[in-house]
Amino acid sequence: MSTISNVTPELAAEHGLTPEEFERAKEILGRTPNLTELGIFSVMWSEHCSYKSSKKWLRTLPTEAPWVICGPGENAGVIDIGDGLAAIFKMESHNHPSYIEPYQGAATGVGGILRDVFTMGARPVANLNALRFGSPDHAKTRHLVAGVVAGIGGYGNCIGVPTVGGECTFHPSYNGNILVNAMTVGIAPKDRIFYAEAAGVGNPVIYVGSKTGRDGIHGATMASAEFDDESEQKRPTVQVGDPFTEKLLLEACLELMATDAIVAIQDMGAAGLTSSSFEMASRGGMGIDLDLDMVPMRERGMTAYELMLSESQERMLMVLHAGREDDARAIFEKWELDFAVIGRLTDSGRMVLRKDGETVADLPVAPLAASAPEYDRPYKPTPKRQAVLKNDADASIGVCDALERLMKTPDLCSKRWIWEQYDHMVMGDTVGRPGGDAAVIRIHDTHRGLAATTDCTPRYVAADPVEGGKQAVAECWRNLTAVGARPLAITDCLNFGSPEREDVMGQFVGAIQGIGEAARALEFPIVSGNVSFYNETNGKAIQPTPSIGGVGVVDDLSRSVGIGFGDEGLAIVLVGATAGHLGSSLFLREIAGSEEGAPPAVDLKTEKANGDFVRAEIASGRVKACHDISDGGIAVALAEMVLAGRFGATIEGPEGAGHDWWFGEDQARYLIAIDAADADRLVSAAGKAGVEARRIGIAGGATLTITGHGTISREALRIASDGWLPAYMAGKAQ
Amino acid sequence: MKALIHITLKPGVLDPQGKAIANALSNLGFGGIGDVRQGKYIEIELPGRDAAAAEADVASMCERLLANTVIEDYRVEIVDNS
Amino acid sequence: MKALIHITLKPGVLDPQGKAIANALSNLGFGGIGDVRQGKYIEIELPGRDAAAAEADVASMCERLLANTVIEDYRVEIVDNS
Amino acid sequence: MKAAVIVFPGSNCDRDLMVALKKSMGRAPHMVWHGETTLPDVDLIAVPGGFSYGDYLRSGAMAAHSPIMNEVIRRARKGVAVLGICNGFQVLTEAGLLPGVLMRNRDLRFVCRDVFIRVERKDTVFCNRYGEKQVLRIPIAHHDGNYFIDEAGLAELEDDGLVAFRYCDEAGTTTDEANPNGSLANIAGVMDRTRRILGLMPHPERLADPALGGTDGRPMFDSLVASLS
Ligand SMILES: Nc1ncnc2c1ncn2[C@@H]1O[C@H](COP(=O)(O)OP(=O)(O)O)[C@@H](O)[C@H]1O
Ligand SMILES: [Mg+2]
Repeated sequence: MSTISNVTPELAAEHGLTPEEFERAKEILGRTPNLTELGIFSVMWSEHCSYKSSKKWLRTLPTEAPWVICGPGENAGVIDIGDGLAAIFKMESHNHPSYIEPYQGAATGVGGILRDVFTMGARPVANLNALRFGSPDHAKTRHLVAGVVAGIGGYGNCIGVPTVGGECTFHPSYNGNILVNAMTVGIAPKDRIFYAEAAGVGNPVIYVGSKTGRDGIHGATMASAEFDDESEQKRPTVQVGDPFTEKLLLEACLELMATDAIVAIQDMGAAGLTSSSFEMASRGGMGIDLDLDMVPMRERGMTAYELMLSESQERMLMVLHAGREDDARAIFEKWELDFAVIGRLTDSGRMVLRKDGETVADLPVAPLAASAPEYDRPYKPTPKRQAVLKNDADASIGVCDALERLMKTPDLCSKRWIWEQYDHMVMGDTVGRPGGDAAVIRIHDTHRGLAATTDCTPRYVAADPVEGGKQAVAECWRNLTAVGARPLAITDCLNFGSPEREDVMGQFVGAIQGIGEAARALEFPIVSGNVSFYNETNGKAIQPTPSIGGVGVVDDLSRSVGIGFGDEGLAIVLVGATAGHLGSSLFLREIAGSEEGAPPAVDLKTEKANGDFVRAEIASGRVKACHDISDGGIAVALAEMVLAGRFGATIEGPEGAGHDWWFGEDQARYLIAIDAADADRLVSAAGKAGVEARRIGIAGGATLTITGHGTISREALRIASDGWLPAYMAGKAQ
Repeated sequence: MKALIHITLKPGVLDPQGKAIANALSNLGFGGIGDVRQGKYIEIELPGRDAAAAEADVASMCERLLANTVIEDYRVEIVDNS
Repeated sequence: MKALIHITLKPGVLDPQGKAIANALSNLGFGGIGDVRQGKYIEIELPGRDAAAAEADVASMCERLLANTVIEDYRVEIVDNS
Repeated sequence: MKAAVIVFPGSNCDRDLMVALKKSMGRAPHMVWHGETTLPDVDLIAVPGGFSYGDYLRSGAMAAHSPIMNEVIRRARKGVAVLGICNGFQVLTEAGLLPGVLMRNRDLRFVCRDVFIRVERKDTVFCNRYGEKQVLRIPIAHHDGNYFIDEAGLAELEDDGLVAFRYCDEAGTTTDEANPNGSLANIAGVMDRTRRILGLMPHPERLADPALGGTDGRPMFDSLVASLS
């Protein structure tokens, strides 16, 4: 190949390579890379692919447990869920694309995470989504909410995977950087997991799925010499999703996976053909020769550079056992998908690309992967905050009035308007629908289930990254526990500002420390995840948002519980200690107008003791309803139980319980509904287990009555909770 | 006045519908089908405006609501139907 | 050849999209909006056909697939783009 | 009863429907790929929900031209019972087996939730296990469920009693609030003149199992088994 290169340091810089990185690239090649090679270096060494700023810290996270089959590093995490089955899951961000074009950005985010999961052999059984938007009164917010929700639904509904849960909150710090984190959970036979490790010299490299177009080739490169103005305007920066093709790709892949033709398989996600081929080769210590003329193309005159960097969706790369090409081709043709042999594995240890008969790139695989940059960025720990004392609570408003006001705030109101746009029942196994603590999906043809939830409380992480990181994991674990599931493992999606800023890096380091501590204490390892940095606009970063997605197993679905009061006369028991912690609480923010104060501390020993006690009670079949206590404290949790069920409740707090008791956000707490006759046994059993528990009331009637503080009707609560989001989206409320 | 608006995907943007239509047509036995692109066609009655006013209004309607200018182009034609 | 196809709802057929667009436009503060109708605009490349053949093919494509003639009308225009 | 479930590219309720049929039939129905041109000898042809061909162009339009549909139409004309659910309903209207069309929902949004529908007549192979005017709680999940037909067509449906289900409130009243998608006359399902072809937007197969929170969908499949065995 010609070794003359027109690549200048400026062009390298436009590709996001630092001068040092450019030098290292030249050393590795022993010459200056050409444009195609530069493009490959730039994506392989990008933050997205190389995790260069986060690696050092991610390594500190606990990733192992007896039930972990495959931890971080593959396309998704894999855990053993018994009966010869494995759950495969991951969460990923699609923040920036969703801000640029909310519908397509969110839709392709869902498409991407689905591929990460079915590329490992799993049939996806559930989608979740964690959404963060700017202030409701920000000019763009309404449009972004409408587009993102429609896009998530548009993709998931069409492919036929139920979207069963997630979260959605609003804060001005997201005005210029919304967060769209999508999670997929799949199920596969434990002994039929597929990995992305290439093997077998001479084995064919296969491209399947959609054709390659000039989709999403990243901005910096637009300026580069190779493109004339015309091709510039030809190049869409936004990718359009095709869920129909993804559905065909899913079925075709699972059909092929039922045979033994596949050696390795990897979806083409960000940095499409480059990272998929490179990662497969480097994982297997192989070389790879690709003939780019064989790549199915959507447009004429595509260059090697464009083919390697295109982010066209709904594509997969596979290595097959030599000789099995025709069996595989037959399957993909039945599903009307492109199928092309585009190369072979070699023992050269190099990636060699050919186009129009000549070599257009020739790179050593191992050195490029091995010497990917890794930074130990300087960081400044977030200063601790003062605790907020109960007397700071604004008592000028009654408990019931405050509750009604809280129930119609953007963060606490019902997200029904969102999940009703998602098909959350398709596949016929949704036992626990959206609206509860964790969604519960029956494992098809069994009486067991998977529970899944996503959680994070960004205002806590902002106030104290370590405690906030712990709390995100603890709340996730608690939500799984509250439906009676055994929490097994988590995936994380770490959304932060620029790692080049010491305060942001300090938030990141602190959050990772907290997440790690909680994951260890709760035996809740991290098996997959994703980091999204640079979520900031002119120097103002988002609230640090480490979304935690958790999966657990329900051993007997007949004993799993929801949050609603289903019968009159049930006793209501509060599990866990209440000190009335108001710092960084929603009561303080929404009623007193202050975002001050340290967040509630998470005592992981208590968390575990309380959770294990509650789970055992649910497993015993005696519990009728259970809800964890989080945002808004006891009062809000009670209101949610009243709304989800058929009855109100009459509650009595301890002597002199004030706003801090009703709205404080102390951790490790649950509300349980149980037969009145059984309540005293429950309380004393708790005592024996060293768990604090007290009867606080009884279910029944059509109102929520808080003795000494008045009454509010279910109807008034329903109007407050269900009313806000639809009214807001219709342009009425704000 | 009446506005006739064509909204089409920018060149190079994937058109899943067009692709599916092309396949369906060949499955129906129509040979030699090239590229198929599907767009929107919108007609808006604009009583009591002159052509210039209509033109201006419709342009901003497209920018603000009718077209997704990140991936779509639009073309407006004003006809007198009085 | 290239076929430019307009598919529009027959008069009297309910048009939820058109209705919604009209509402959205008034919410955006555009006054005096009359009837709004949304249809489809499809472009099909038809290499190696003459105008007459293209015309005939496209008519039957519309009849058989592109339009639902119970509720939709279609209009075809053939242009030479060679 | 012997049954076949047609599977199109993009169908995604085919398994759900198979499971529900199996519960009532005691054995699995045939799953028939859209590319086939023949059907086994069956008493019921079921067209499932989903997004055949991505719902591109018009929901159900492309599936209506799949090779298997010629055979489905031929059998239907011979009196074989045909059930189309959600996307299946859209396919049957596009194929001309049922009158009317399903337009985009009134508010343009996809909607997935339980609704109430009223059984308009029970003397059919589909509904004989339901009560007269029984009110059912059944999930819907669609973007294009807004039933439309011209005046003459509507008059004919009403006069000949071909409306199978209407959206209603819990008490059985057909109010506008209870209409989730803007369907004309709150129509949730219609039959052809022979009353052996039914299309409906709600998903009875999704609420035929107590574990999923209800069984109001189950009697439809029991009715079919009772009358077609
Ligand atoms: N974006 C969303 N998509 C689907 N379901 C959602 C979404 N946002 C919230 N929900 C559902 O609303 C319910 C309440 O959410 P949240 O208040 O975050 O629960 P928790 O406080 O228990 O974490 C949950 O069932 C959740 O799954
Ligand atoms: Mg919860």
